[in-house]
Amino acid sequence: MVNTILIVAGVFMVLGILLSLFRFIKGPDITDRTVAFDVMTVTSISVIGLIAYFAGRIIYLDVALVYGLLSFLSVVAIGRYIEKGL
Amino acid sequence: MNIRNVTNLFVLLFLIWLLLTGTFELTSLLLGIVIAGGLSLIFGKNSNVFGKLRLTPKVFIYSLHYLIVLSWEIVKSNVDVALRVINPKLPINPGIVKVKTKLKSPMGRMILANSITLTPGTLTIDIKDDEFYIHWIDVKTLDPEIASQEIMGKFEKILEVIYG
Amino acid sequence: METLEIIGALVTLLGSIFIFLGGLGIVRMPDLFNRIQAGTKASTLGTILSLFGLAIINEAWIWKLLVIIFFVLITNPVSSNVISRAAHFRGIKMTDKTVADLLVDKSNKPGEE
Amino acid sequence: MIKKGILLLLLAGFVVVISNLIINFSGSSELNPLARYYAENGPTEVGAANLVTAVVVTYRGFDTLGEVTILFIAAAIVGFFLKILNSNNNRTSSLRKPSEILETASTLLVPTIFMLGTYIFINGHLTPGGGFQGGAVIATGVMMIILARPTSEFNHKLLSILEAISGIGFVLMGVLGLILASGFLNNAFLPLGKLGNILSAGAIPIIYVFIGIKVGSELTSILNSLKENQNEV
Amino acid sequence: MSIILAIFLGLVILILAFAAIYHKNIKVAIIASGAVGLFASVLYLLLAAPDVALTEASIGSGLSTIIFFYVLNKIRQSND
Amino acid sequence: MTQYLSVEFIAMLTGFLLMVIGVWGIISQKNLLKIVIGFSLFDTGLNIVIVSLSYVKNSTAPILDKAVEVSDAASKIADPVPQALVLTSIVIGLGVTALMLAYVMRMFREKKSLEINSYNELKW
Repeated sequence: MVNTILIVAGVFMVLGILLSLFRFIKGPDITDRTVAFDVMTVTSISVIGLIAYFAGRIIYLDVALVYGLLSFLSVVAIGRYIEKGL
Repeated sequence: MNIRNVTNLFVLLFLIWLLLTGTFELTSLLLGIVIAGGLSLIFGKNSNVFGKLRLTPKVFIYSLHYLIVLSWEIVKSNVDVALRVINPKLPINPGIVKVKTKLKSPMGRMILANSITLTPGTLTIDIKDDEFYIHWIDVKTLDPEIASQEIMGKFEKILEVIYG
Repeated sequence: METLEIIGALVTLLGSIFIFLGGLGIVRMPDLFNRIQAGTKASTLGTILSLFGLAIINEAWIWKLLVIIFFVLITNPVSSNVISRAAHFRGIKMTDKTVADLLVDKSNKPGEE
Repeated sequence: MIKKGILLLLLAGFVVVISNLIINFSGSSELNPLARYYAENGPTEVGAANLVTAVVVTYRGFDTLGEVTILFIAAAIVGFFLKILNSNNNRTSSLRKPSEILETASTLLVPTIFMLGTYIFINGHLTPGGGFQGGAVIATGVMMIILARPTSEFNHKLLSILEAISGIGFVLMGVLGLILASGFLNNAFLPLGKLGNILSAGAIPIIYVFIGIKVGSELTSILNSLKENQNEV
Repeated sequence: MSIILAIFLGLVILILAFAAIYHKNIKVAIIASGAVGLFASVLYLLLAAPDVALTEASIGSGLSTIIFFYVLNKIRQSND
Repeated sequence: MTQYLSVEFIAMLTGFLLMVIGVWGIISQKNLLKIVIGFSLFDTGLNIVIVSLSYVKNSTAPILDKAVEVSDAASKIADPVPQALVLTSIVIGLGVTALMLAYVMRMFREKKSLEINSYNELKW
């Protein structure tokens, strides 16, 4: 029961990644692509959480930890590059 | 050398260490104290980021209250924006408005700006002195006073108590 | 215990629905700021909810999941603030529905290339 | 046109070589003897719960030593290539200042990132992670400082001293293993402890602290030479 | 189940790699190669290698993107 | 056919295709930065292939804790050796990328151009 619900949740997450991938490919400007990249990283965190649940290992969550803290840094670097502050 | 700043940073870092390791074993605790102490001495010495924050029970209760208010606002406005997204007509009315804040402490201002950003529908774009420029998905008024009340009245009251 | 686990799974499902709506918003919205509003915020809430649901299912994991939620809560607004500020500086064209733009950037020049 | 054809031919040769490998691939259903040896004897011989750490630090410690050396050489060459010819700092003043949110958030986030890095390399023998990842995370923390305050300067002396001390410490631990235990980089000269405790696995936490500081300072010096080079040309 | 996720991740990685090679705008190519690192890291996790995933997350997706943008920034400075 | 429907095979195929794309980028693109990107894609693909070789059917991470006991470790875990090699390989990859980018900056300083065709001193 629990596993079925979680698999459905995983399908929704994958669809979310696909939609933001579409925006990444299409996005007229570089800032749109950066936002799509941001959404993909945040969504990956919950995908990692699901993988950790299905593998039954708490240690996989360390990867999500690093994502949560570091993924925004490349977005910040891109933003500072665009506003000529790097 | 700002003692209160260093202590606050130490408490935060030690809390993170405890949550990360998840044990209360003695050697692990001692190691955490040493590391958090060293890092808070290095980084807390010259900065004044926490301002006048005191770790009293009153501040703790107000922080908890703030968290509850924030989460309720986030959920409420998320549902609102989600309804707008699903609606085939896409009923949006966006614009950038100016609001004024009374907060002085940098930490309090950052938390206020982040809370505004976290609630969908409003997005902090820039801060100049005491003016926040906010992108609002459904502009109701352009007047700074009313807009401030509308957007961040609830948050500001509590943060004023915490960061005094 | 079974009911608690099912409640946790449902919370995770709710979070994933929010993530999906965020993806939908990022595709449907007409300009960058509205995309940030609809996309990044909804997926942040979705991630937090789904991690919270996993914490309900498996209460031994709650500490580490709390740290992740804390990090996401701090870092995500900062990144969307930086990117929206950069976009405004760059002079991104806003949608026709826009009512007002009170932020006048003194150093604002048209886009870089 | 001929050029394009030659390129395509080259690519086709590459594809043929690797497709031969991939068609005959069938996944393995059990470990090979070497890995089996590590899995069975690693916890008792090394005392590390993370077997990857056991392989990186002790069983294949020489590889790690060489790897750190390669990284050092890369950092040195980057620094050499991008040597500053005329260092006038007038460009930094023309930079657009970061927003206040980013500045305040960085004062909160930089200690947190350093804490996470320290956690990762001290717990390298229990959880995923170790010196390399911890060092990379710490370098990212330094990166955060540069992003939030473009005018901040780094102390080159301190960086090179940290790098030298940690490099010497790493080799010293190896030599201590050679003298007190059975071989170079053998970690068993300190008590192995109980599997799963933070102070276990002999010298592995100490070695990982050295590797972490070394990798962190090397990556930082690469970033630093890339940053300072912006002032000229 | 994990097979479907692996197929999905592989497809996304390949699409992003194509974008990284063929997109005319060099900045988009750099972001796409960063996203390749991101999804490769999730794939490593599926292959039971959390250590490698951690390294790829911090280096392949974080530091290398930032280094690329530094170099790009310097090249642009002398460009206009 | 069924032997191809496994996680490790799909990962290996992805890695190989990524390597092919990377090589194609290196030999066909004219922009120096694009060539560096091609190198880094090739690097990632190679790492994925090596890690996919370490996977054993239905195995879990080679880290022992409550979920994996010492006694039955040998039957449950994946091969740690390729993972350890890839670990160092990724860090070296970053060093090599930084080195190549430093070359690019240096070359740009000489000729003010990123086109590979303008560097023809050693061409015959």
